[in-house]
Amino acid sequence: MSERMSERMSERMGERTTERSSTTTTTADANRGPDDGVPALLSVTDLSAWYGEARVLTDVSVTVAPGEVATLVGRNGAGKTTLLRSVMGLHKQVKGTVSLDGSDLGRRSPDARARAGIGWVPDDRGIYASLSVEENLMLPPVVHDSAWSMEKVYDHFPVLAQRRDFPGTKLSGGEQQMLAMARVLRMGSRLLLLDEPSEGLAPVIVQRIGEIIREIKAQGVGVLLVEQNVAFARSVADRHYLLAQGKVVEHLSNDALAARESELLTHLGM
Amino acid sequence: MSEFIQYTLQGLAAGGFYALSALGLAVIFGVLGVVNFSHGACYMLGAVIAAVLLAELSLGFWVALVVVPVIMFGFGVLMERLLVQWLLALDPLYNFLLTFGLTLILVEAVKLRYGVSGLPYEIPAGLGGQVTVGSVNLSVYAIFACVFSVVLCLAVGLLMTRTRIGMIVRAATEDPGRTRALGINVGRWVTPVFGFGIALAGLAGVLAAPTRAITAEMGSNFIIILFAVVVIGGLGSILGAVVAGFLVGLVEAYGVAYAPAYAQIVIFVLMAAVILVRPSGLFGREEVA
Amino acid sequence: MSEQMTAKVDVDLAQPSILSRRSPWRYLMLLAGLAVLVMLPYWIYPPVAMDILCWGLFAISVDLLLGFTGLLSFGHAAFWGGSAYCTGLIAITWGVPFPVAVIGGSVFAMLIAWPIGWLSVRRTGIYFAMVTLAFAQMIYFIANQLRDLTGGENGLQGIPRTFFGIDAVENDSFYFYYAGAVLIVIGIAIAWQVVNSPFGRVLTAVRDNPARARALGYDVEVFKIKAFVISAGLAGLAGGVFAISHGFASLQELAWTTSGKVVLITVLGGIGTLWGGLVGAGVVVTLEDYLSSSGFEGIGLITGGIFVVIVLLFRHGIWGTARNALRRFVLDRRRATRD
Amino acid sequence: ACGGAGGPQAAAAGGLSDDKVVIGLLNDQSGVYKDLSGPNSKVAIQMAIDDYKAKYADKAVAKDIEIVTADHQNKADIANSKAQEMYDRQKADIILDVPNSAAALAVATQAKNKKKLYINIGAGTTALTGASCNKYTFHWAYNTAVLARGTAGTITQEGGKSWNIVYPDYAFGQDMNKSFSAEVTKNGGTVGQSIASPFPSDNFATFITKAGEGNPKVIGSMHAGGDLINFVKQFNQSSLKGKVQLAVGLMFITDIHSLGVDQFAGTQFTDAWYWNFDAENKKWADRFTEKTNTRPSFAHAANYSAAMNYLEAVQEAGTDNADTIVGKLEGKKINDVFLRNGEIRKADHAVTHDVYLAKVKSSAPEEWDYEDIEKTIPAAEAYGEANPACTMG
Amino acid sequence: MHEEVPALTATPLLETRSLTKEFRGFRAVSGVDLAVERGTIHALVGPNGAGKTTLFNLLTGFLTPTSGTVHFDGHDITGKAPEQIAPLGIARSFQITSLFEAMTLQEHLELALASPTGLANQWWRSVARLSRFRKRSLELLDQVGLADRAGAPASSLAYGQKRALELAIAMALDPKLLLLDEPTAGMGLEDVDRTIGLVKSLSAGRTVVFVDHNMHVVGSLADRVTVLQSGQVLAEGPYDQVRADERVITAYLGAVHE
Ligand SMILES: Nc1ncnc2c1ncn2[C@@H]1O[C@H](COP(=O)(O)OP(=O)(O)OP(=O)(O)O)[C@@H](O)[C@H]1O
Ligand SMILES: Nc1ncnc2c1ncn2[C@@H]1O[C@H](COP(=O)(O)OP(=O)(O)OP(=O)(O)O)[C@@H](O)[C@H]1O
Ligand SMILES: [Mg+2]
Ligand SMILES: [Mg+2]
Repeated sequence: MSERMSERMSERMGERTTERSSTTTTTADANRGPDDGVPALLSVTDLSAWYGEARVLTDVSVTVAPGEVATLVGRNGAGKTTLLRSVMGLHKQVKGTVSLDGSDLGRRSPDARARAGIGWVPDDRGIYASLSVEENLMLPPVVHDSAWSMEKVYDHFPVLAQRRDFPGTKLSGGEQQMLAMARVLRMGSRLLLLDEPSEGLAPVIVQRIGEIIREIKAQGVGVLLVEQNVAFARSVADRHYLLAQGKVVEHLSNDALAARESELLTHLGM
Repeated sequence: MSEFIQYTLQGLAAGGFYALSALGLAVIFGVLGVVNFSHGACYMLGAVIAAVLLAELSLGFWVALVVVPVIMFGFGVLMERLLVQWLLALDPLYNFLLTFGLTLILVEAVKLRYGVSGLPYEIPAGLGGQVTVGSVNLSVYAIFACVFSVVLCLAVGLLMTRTRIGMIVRAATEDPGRTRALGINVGRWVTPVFGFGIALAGLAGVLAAPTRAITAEMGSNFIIILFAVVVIGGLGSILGAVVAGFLVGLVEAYGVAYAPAYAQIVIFVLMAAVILVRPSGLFGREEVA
Repeated sequence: MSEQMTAKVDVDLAQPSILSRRSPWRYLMLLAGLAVLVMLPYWIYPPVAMDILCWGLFAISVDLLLGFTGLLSFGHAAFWGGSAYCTGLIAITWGVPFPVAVIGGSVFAMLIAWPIGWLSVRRTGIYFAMVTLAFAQMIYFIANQLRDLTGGENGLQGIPRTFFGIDAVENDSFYFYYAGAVLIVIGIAIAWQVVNSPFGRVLTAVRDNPARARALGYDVEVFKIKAFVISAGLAGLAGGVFAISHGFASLQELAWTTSGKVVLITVLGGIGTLWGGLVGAGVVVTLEDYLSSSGFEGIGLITGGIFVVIVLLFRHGIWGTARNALRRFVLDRRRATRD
Repeated sequence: ACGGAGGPQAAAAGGLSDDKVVIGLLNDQSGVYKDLSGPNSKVAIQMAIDDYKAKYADKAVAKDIEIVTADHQNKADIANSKAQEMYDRQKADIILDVPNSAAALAVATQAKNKKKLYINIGAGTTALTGASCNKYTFHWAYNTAVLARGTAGTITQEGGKSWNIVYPDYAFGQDMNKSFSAEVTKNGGTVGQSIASPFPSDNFATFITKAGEGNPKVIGSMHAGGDLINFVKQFNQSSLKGKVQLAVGLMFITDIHSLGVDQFAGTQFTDAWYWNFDAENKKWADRFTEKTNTRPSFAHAANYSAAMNYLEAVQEAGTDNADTIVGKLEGKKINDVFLRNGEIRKADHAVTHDVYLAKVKSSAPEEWDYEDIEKTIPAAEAYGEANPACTMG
Repeated sequence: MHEEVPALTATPLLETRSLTKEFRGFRAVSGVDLAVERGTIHALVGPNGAGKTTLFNLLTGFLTPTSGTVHFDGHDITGKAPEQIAPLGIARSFQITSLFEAMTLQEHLELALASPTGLANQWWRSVARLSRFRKRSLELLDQVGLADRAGAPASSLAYGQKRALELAIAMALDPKLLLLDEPTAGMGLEDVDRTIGLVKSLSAGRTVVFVDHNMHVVGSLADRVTVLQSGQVLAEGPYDQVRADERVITAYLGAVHE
C-alpha cells in the first residue's frame, strides 16, 4: 500500500515543480514570512535527518513567525515528529540549520533551547510517573513573564487541580495530554512545538485547546503544530506544510487548504 | 522489665545508625533510580578517611565529621561524572553492576594501601562513658550517634520532599532527554545529589569509626543489611528507610536478647514477611509499570 | 546520557539471525565449540578446565533469567551452593555414582527455588535482585547453622567421586573432566532448548512488556517462576559437578560474593547471548587462576575493573560484541555483493 | 593423558625428584590473613632456605630450592585447585601455611591423595589433627584447644572463677566455646552463660549487656578478626569496662596493631610465639624486619620453622621422597626459634610446643611491642593428649 | 464464585452491575450498569477522565473492582486476572501503546496467535513451531497495512504505525469480544477510514466495544453509544439520539460539532 502511495507521491511532486509559482503566491499573502521583512521566529533550513542509515527527512525548510501558527500535516511516518525533535535538539543525526530569532542554534543542548524560548509537547506526552501532577507542572523553569501561573492553569484545566496529588501517569490519557499542554504553558515559551495536542481529547477539550492556541497566538507566540485532525488544524492555523516521505511537498495558506481539501485528502491521505 | 527497656534503647540506638546509613542509599535510589552497591564501600571509605585524618594529620572526630562528607561528596561527584551518568538512562541493573565492580576496586585499593587488619580509632573526648538511669544504661556515644542520625534524617527528608531538587532529579532520571527539553540542565542537578548520597554514606562511616572495626571489608556485609533495610522500608522512600532502620535495630536487639543466634536471620525473615504482605515495602511507591 | 532511551536490559535478541538455521556456519561453529570442549584439558589444567565448564553453565543459568526473562538474580549462589551441599551429602551417604548425586543436588536446588521464586517474582528489576540476595543470605545462615550436616565453615569435606568403579574417572581429574563435561553439556543443551522454544519466546515477551503479555493471555508470574526454577536447576547441576570435582562444598559456595562472581561472568560474556557464559567463565576462571599464582595482590582491582569496563563500554559482553561485529561484517559483505 | 594428569610419580628412593626441592606457599595474600602471614611468609621461608644453605653449604642435599606461591583468596575451591596444581604441575614437594579452615582441610585431602607433604600453619581447626588427619599432613603452630587451655585455664587458676562467654555462631566459635567452658570448669570455675552471636556482626551492644548479667568476673570473647575488634571497641564503651575482666579466645598481634594498645590494654590471650619474648626471638625478628619493615607474627616464625625443619629432614634423608620425610619428621624433638620444647607428635601430627599467656601492655614502648608474656604454658599442658579422633586414615 | 450460567443468546455477552472503582477515595468508575449485546458494535465515549479506560481495565482484569460484578458469556469474571480472562475470549488494545519494543511485528503476532494453543508452555519444542502462524500473521499485518514491515522491530515504527499494530494483535486473538481503546487516535484520515472499514469487517460475528473521541468514527461504526461522565453513565442509545442529547453536548461535544 505504501509503495503505491510513494509512486503517486513522486508523480505529484513532478507536477508541483511546474506549478510552483502559483503556490508561492497563495502562500505569500497568508504568510508574513522572512521574505516580507518580518524576522522569522523559527526558521529551519534544508534540514535532513536520519535514523541510522535510514533517511527520514530530506532538505526540509520551514519557518514560523511570531504570533503565527504553522502546521505540519502528513501521513503517519512522514517525519513530523522527527522534525520537531530535531528543532528541540533531541534528534542529533541531522544536517541543516535551525535558527531562532535569526541566530543559529547549532549544537546547543535541548535545555539551552528550552530556556531560549522553545516549548515542546511530545506526541507521547512525556508525563513523569514519579512526579505528581502538581510536580509535573512545577518542573519546568519559567523562561518568560508571559508564563501561565498555577492559578491560570488550574482555571483552564480544573480536572488537573482535582488530581494535583496523583502520580502523573495515573491520569487518563486525555488528562495526560492536558497536563503536557499545561506544563509547557507554565514556561512562557515564545515558540511552541505541539505534537498532536488534540489526540485523545474530548471534543469539548479540543475546542478549549483551540481557544488557548488562539489566545497565545494573540500574545505573539509562534506555534509549530503537528496535527492529524484537519478540521482542528484549519481552525487555528495560518499556514500548512504538507510533509510526505520526509519532504515538504506543499506549502499552503489556510484558505488554499480549505479550497483543495478534498483533493488533498484523497491524494495525501491526511 | 528493665532488661527489656535496656534492649529497646539499644535497639533504637542501633536503629538510628541504620537509618542514617540507609538514608544515602534511599536518596540515591529515590532520586536517580540507582541502587548503589558501593554504598557499603563508601561507608567504609568514610571510616578509613577519618582514621587516616587522625593518624596522619591529627584531625580528630569533630573535624572528620565535617571534612569526610566533603571529601566523599567530591568522590561521589567524580563517580557520577565519570561512571554512573553513562548508565542512568538504562535499566538500573547496569548501575547496580557497575557499582558492584566499583566496590571490588575500592575494597581492594584500601586493602593494598592500609592493609587488612584495620585502623585504630578512639572515641572522641567527651562522648565516652555511660549514662545510667536506674538499672538501665547506655553509652553516651550511642545516644549521640542516634540523635545525630535522626536529626540528619529529618533534615534530608525535608530537603528532598519540600524543595524542587528532589523533583527535578526524579524527572531527570526518569527521562533525561525530555527533561532537558523542558529547560532543565540535568547535569547540574543529578551530580550533586549523587554526591550528596555518597557524602551521607561517608558520614555514616565516620559515625561508625569509634565503635567498629575499621577494615576494608567493614562495608561488605553491612551493605546486605542496608539492602534489607531499604527493601523493608520501600526502596527510595526516605521515610521508609528511617522507619525500617529503627525497626531492624529493634528486631535485631530483641532477637539478640531472646534468640541470639538467629538475630541476623530475623532481619531477612522480617524482610520476606514484608514483601509478602506489601511487595513495595512499608512506604514504597507502587512499582512504576 | 544517551537520547534514545530504552529502559530495558538492552539485549539484541530481536535481530533476525543472519546465520540461518541450516547454514553450514552454524554447524561449523558448533563443531569448533565441541573441539574446544574436548581439547580444553590438554591446554588448561584439568581441574581448572572443569571449573570453567561449571562456572560457564552457572552463568548460563543466570543469563537464562537475566538475558531472557529480564530478572537479575543476585542470589543464585543459593542454588549452586545448595546443590553442592546436597550432592555432597548424597555422595557421602549413599556412595552413588556421581551423576546421580549431581542430579539429586539439582533437584534439591529446584525445590528450594520454588518458594523463593514464588516470593521473589512479585518484584522485578532491581527489587528482584535485592530480594533474591536476601534469600540467598538466609540460605547461607541456615547452612552455617546446620553445621552437623554441612560442616559449618570447615566445609563438607571428602565428597567421593564414585563412578561405576572406573578408576581413571574416579581418581584422575583429566578423565573426570570428560565425565563431568557430559553433565554440563546436557545442562547447556537444556538452556539452549528453553531459549529456542515457544516458551522462551514468551519469556522475552514477559521481559519486554509484562502487561502486554498478560493481555495476550500469558500468566506472567507462572512463566517467571518456571524460568526461575529451571534456571535454579541448571545452577544446581553446575554446582553439583563443581562439588564433586573439588571433593568438598564450602560456605563460600553460598556466599553473596559467589552470586556476584557469576553475574560478573554473565555480563562479561554478554547478557542475553547464552554462549557468552562459557566465554566469560573461561576468561574469569583462567584469570583468577593466573592471578592467584602471579604474586599480584590486587585481584579485586582487576575483577572490579573488568566489571566496570564491560558495563560501561561493552554492554553486550565479549560474545555479544563479537557477534555484532560478525553480523555487521556479514551484512556489509552481503550489501557489497548485492551492489 | 598428556594433560599433566597427576598420578603418583615414583620419586627415586634416593636423590631429589626433578633435582630440586620445591616449596609451595599457599595462603591468603589479599584478604583478612594477609597481614598475619600473607606475602611476608615467603620472606620467612626464604630466610629458612638461606639459613639451610649457609649451614650445609656444599654438603647440602638440596642445592636447588624453589618457592612457588599462590593466593587462595580464602576460597577453598581455589586452594584446592592450586594445591593440586602445585603438587602436579609445579612439582611442589611440600605445601606450607594455608590459613582458613575450609581451605586447610581441602588441601589436607589433596596431600593425602597426592601423597605429598603439607604443613599447616595458619588454620586453627582441630580437625586437621583429628577426624581429618592423615599421614602427610602436619599442624605446626596452634589450634583452638591450645588457646582454651592457655587462656581459660590460666585465668581461672588465677582467680577468675565466674565466666560469661560470647562466641560467634560458626564452627570455630562453637569449638572455642566448648573448649573454654570445659577448661573453666576443669579449673574450678563456672560458666554462667554462653551466648551465641551471629557471624559476622558489628553491633555487639546487646550481647555485651547480656554478657554482663549475673556479674561475672570474666567475659570471654571468642571472636576473631574484625568481629573481635568490634566487640572490644564496644566493650570498652560499655559500663562493664573496668569492672569485668575481658579475655579473648583468638587474638593476633596484628589485631592489637590495628586497634591500638590502649583499646586492648590488660586483655589476656594465648599467643603461640612473640617476637620480643627473648633475645633469640628478637634476633630473628630483627633479621625479618630488615627485609620487610614490619615485625613478624607467629605465623611468619612458624613458616620459617616448618620450612627449616623440612629442609633438615631432606638433608638427613638425602631425598625429598614424602614417605621417607614423614618418617624422619615423626616423633622428632625440636628446639628452634619458634618451637620451644617442640615435638612432632607421631600419633596425630600435631607439633606441640610451649605457648604463652600474653597480656596487652597499656602503652607500647615501640611500634609492635605490645605484649607482656605473663606465663609460659608448657607444651604438655597446652597440647594435652593426642587427639583420639585421629586415625591417620 | 464460578457460577456457570448456560449461555443464552438472549443474555448480553457482557454485563456489568453497579461496577465501581475507587482510587484513594476517588471514584473513577461509579455504579456502571452496562450491557453489550452479542454481535453489536458498542461505543463508549465521554470526557477525558470519565473512566473509560478504567472500565476497560476492570473488564480485562488489569484492575480489581471495588464493588460490583462483571459477567461475560455466562462467566462471572469479577476480580479475575488478565491471563484468566483473555482465554475466555476478550482481547483489548491499549490506549497508550504497549508493545514488545525489541520484537519484530511478525513475532508479536505469532505470540498472540500461539496464546490459546498452549504451545508456549512447551519448552522442549523448537521455536520454529511458531512459524505455523506465519501465514496468518502476515495476513493480519497486511490488513492493517504493515505487511512490508513484518521483519522490523516494533521500536522502529512511527506512532501511528504502532497503533495499527495494536489493532492487528487484538485481532490475532480472534476474540468474542474486542475492546479497542481509541483505535484511531494519532492516525491520519485515510488510516482512520481504513480502520473503520477494518473494524467493520472484523466485527462480523463478533462483539466490539470501543472508545474514541472522533465522532466520525463513532458515527460510522457504533450501533449503540454509551456516554460516561465522572464515572457514571450519562446517556445511552443509538448514535443520533445520543449526539442530540443536550447533556452530552454540554459535557462532551461542546459547541455543535460537524
Ligand atoms: N527510533 C527509530 N528508529 C528507526 N526508525 C524510526 C525511529 N523513529 C521513527 N522512525 C521512522 O522514521 C519515520 C518518521 O517517523 P516520525 O515519528 O517522525 O513520523 P510522524 O510523521 O511523526 O508519524 P506519526 O504521525 O505516526 O507520529 C517513520 O518511517 C519511522 O518508521
Ligand atoms: N491507577 C490509577 N490511580 C489513580 N487514579 C487513576 C488511576 N487510573 C485512572 N485514574 C483516574 O481515574 C479517572 C478515569 O481515568 P480513565 O483513564 O478511565 O479515563 P478515560 O475515560 O479513559 O479518559 P481519556 O479519554 O482521557 O482516556 C481519571 O481521572 C484518572 O485520573
Ligand atoms: Mg509523530
Ligand atoms: Mg482512556
